[in-house]
Amino acid sequence: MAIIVDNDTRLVVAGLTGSEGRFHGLRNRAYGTNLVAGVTPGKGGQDVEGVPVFDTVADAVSKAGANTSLIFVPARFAVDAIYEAVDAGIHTVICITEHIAAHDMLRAYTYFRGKDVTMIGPNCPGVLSPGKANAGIIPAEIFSEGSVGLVSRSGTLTYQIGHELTQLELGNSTIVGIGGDPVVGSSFIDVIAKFEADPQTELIVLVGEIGGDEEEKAAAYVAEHVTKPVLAYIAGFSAPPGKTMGHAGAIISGSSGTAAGKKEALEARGIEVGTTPTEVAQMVAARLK
Amino acid sequence: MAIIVDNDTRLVVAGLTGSEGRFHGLRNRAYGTNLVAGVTPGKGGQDVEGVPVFDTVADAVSKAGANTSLIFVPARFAVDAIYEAVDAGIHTVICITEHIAAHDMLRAYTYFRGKDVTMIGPNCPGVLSPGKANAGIIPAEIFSEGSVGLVSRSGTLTYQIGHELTQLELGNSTIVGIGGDPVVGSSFIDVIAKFEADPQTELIVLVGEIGGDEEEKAAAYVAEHVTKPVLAYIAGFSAPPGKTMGHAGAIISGSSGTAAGKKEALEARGIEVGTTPTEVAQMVAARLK
Amino acid sequence: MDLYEYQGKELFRRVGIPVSDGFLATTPEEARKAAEDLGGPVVVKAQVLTGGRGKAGGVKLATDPADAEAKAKDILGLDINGHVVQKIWIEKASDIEREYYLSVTFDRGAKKPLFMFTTQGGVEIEQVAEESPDALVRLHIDPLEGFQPWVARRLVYGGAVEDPSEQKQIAAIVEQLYRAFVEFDAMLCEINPLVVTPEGEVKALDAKFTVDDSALARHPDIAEWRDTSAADPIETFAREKGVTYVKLDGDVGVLANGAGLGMSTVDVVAHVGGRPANFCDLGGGGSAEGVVDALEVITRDPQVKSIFFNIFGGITRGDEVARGILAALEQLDMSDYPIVVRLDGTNAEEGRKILADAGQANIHPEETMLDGARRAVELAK
Amino acid sequence: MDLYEYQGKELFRRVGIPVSDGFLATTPEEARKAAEDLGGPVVVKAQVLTGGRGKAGGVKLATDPADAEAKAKDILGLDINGHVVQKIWIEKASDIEREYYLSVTFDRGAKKPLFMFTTQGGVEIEQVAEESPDALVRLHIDPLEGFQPWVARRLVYGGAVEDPSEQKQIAAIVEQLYRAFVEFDAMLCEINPLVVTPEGEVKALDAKFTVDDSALARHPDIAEWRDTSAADPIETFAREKGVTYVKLDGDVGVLANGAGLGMSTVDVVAHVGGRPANFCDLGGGGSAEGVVDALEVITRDPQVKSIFFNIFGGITRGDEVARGILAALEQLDMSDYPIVVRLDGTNAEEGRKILADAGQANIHPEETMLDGARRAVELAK
Repeated sequence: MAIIVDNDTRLVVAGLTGSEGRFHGLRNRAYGTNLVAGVTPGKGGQDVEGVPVFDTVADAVSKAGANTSLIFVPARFAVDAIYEAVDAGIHTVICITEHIAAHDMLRAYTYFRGKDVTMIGPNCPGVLSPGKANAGIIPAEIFSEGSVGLVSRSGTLTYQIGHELTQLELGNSTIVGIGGDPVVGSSFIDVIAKFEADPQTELIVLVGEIGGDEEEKAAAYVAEHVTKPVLAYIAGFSAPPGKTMGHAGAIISGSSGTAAGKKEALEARGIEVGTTPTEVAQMVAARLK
Repeated sequence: MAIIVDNDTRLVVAGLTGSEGRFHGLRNRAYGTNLVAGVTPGKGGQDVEGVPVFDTVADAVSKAGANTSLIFVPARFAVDAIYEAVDAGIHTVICITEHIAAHDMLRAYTYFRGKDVTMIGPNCPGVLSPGKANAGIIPAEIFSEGSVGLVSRSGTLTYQIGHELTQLELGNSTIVGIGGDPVVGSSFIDVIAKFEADPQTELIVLVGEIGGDEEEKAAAYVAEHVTKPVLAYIAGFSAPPGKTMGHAGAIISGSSGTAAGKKEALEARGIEVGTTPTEVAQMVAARLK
Repeated sequence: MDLYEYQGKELFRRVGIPVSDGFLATTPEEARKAAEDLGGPVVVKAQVLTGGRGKAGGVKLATDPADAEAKAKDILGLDINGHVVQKIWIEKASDIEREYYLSVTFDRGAKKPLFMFTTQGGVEIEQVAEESPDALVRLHIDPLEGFQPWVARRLVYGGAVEDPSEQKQIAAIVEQLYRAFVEFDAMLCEINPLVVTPEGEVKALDAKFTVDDSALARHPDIAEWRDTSAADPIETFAREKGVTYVKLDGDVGVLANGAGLGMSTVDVVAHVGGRPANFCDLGGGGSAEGVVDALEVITRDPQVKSIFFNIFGGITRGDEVARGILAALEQLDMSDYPIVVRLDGTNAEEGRKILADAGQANIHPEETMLDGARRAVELAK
Repeated sequence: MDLYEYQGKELFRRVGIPVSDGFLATTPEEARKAAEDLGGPVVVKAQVLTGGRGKAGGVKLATDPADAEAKAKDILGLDINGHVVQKIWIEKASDIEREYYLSVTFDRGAKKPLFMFTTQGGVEIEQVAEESPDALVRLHIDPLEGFQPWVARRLVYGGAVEDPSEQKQIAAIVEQLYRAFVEFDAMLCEINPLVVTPEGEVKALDAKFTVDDSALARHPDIAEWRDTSAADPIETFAREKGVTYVKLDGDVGVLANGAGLGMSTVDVVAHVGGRPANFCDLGGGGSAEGVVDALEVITRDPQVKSIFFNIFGGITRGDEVARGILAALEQLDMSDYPIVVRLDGTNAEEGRKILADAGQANIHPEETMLDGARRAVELAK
């Protein structure tokens, strides 16, 4: 099983002929992901190491059977690529691109939200289901296949926690980086609901950070709808208010969005919060034994 | 039972203090419709013959429990009134207003279509469920309660057919005027699906006219999804191409939208089409005996 | 409201779609002057709201101003499908390398704007759709998503345009055309042909543009473009009077309240063997004054021999209609017209009584729509 | 990017929201000149990107040009919450009858724009929300529906504004504010207070405006307004170097790759009893050059005593980071700083070897994030 990407994934990379798209697209393929197409306007008919390139996503769908789009195009073209994928009938869209204007993403989000589309990102590392498929920039070699579902707003922090889990011989069902922007396609809740429904996943780890209230909402959702154990880690306890901490979405506004507030909300719903990545991994190990 | 309006209808009239809104709103109340509120910006706190008037639909919902909005405001304010009703949580919107700009209605349609909203009109006579409720300008006295579901793009033509049915001692479950504009909130199919699910309705009469392809689509839908008998009448066999016949939507474009084409499509799906209103009524009578 | 080519091109120009320079002319002298101002060869094009003007001799190339004047003389006054040419558009002649087709229409069925594009332009799009459907790219737009750049790419690559400069120019025109479609409340914006010149420039050589009548109030400048001189004079008169009227070709004048009942009445007149002279909708109100206006419009048609009033009162009241008929008999000379009146619905009885009391010999009451139609047809013989 | 009041008002002016005339000044003389040009009493307002300037003495009424000069002298150079006043805004004084509050913000939780309006303006909105929540109207907008007139009515009637002229003016401002919000890619547009003058005129007396950094590329005029002189000089230097850096108040300099790992590293340093000096994200790439730049930024902070590199390589490669550290040691004077380095992930082993081979005495390798943090804290003592 696993979620979002798996053996049924037929990946098209938007921007496959660009340097990043090519590097990671081919890396994903090398991992075993079924990379069926690339899209670059004007380069239809070419190929990248045997992967056919099309002018439009519609062609990638009709001619190569693509069902998942991985977007690497620059910020000013990325929202168009999202619309193009959704309107071409793609049901899973993963957008790595960062610095997308928030209002553009807000409109796109409202648009595709009413449709049968799973979107991950933007400004995210992608999705990895170890042993099955990798769509994005997550270094797959750190992770092994297993039963821990991992969902995070951060990339490298996720690797850190994955690494700690691997040290303890624990594997992952799927690792989902939902992205660090103010508006992302899937929230913690969206992904947790998928993990809850996924037979492979036995335990869920939520990795949050300052800004917004997605962690608080996830806590309420977990208390009401999730039967599997959920553990959490929150980054940004030392962050000062009003400063953007690397991610556009990681900012404490007034008194809202603090790490302490999130920890409290999670614990109030019975979700244990680890103090360091190491401690979280140890808590997972304790639960699964 | 009946559909769209019934004893559970709690009507708010947008434009109750205007002359048309007042006349028909009070007429609807006199018929027995539960008219709970009116809305006219700036006239909140007043009343029209005992019906409280509010500044906003939101107030009419929260303070008077309105669940159905009947819109009588002029064309340039009507789309705003539709959005206001939908966003205030109204689930049934009936818009009588004509001459709404097509692009405005197109955007509004796309917006509320994704929500749990039944919209009838614009440019329609409204909805009447004899013996239960009347929301709009249909002269209720022509009709009696019964088992024939009537759905039409035209007002007076509907009265004509209803009158012929009454002469034959046949009554109606609900009469729905879906409106004569290019974009209307509910299509024939939407209303037929409701009639199919309505226990009171035993037979459905579709009254179409030239323009568009809603009749053709309805024919295909009926063939696949409807178990109840469906009869039809089409107006406009003598209409010349390229001329708007009174309704903005009643226009033959090139060779599409002709009455003959519609009749053919309906008959191809086994739906009998009467040649005159009188004949249709006789066909209904024959079927129900 | 359908626009003339020159009006559509003015709107294209406003959104940046390339069109040729040109001038409107109504006389051969103006055509000569226009050709002089433009310089070089020009095209003289009949401005009519109907298709097939090329085949009818309504579009001609002129090599110089004198030739333009001569060609204008030929074209002005031409009858093209019943439309007499009163205005011509003189524009710089374009060399044409290739002809494409691009349009965006208001697709009522899908309830979405629909783009169509093909590199096989210059002919009727229905023909392309039938003969080589694969060459025609059709693409719906979500009205809330609006125009996005991928739309233009789908059209351009889908249509297999190969030259990168052409791709770029067409993509820009696609975006501009959508803007025109939305900004000017269009029901149709068609460019056929969209040409590529030998120099590789892409431009709109023709324009077909229909604006939503219900939106004209917010486009007063476009509303003013309505050309009443070219329309049927009775229809123009009806518009002035605020009467919904469409001329047909028979002898039974028809009045009904409501568009649906009106169309049905026309049909029933034909069904019983008659020939309806017109469609006329008294509208929801149906005031006495409205009845007088409608009768005045209908009787302008010299073919009309009898008149059939088919009224099913809802908001319209039978007594009011009856009073209108009597008022018309006083104000207009209606003595030659037998008038069949069928009144039903609201206050029908009062109306019938008013007519009976008036004792006018040319008023013939009937009980039903069908009987009324039969009587009116009979009386037209 | 947060805008100054005077910049926000400029954007208000562009969409038609009424504001008072005024001039920017940086010296008392300019303030006098501005007051002379404006005529009558003026308000001298400190331009700082922080709240509470009124209480801090940053807003003063001046009766005439000489008084304006005096007040400007008082205000320029004031320290308001650590922000030194370098610019003042001189505007015509307004008589105030009533103070309202109006804002539209980017509500991340609901993923919709959120309007807030109350007639109890002039104080912090959080206070209103807490003390009299019923007086605060909150209303979300669907971004695809966009602004519709009912939105303004809900706010105006919901807030119980009674005067029809005020209702009308505020409704217009609501629409204009939404336009500003969308057109200028705002995350926040706040008018507090929105005042009503004794003459019944409604206008924006203050402006709080935040523009989405990711959208600045399409607003080059606004991007140019960024005022580097007022920001922390190290943060300004970091911005110039393209380094993601936030100054904190401790002595352990922190570098990590990725925002999440960076925040976590800062937290872990604090967790083991240390005081982080900064947050610094090397970013996804983590080139050797980027490492040098980041170290240059971090060591500008005189409080820094030790440095902790916490790298978990994904795209970032450990060998590249190691090379960057060695390059920095060559290019910058880093001998005073003990540098703790924890490398993991892509090419970590190569990186560790490169550092070991270099044999630099002030480089301290550590195996884990936790051990690295502890060591760096120890070395800062």
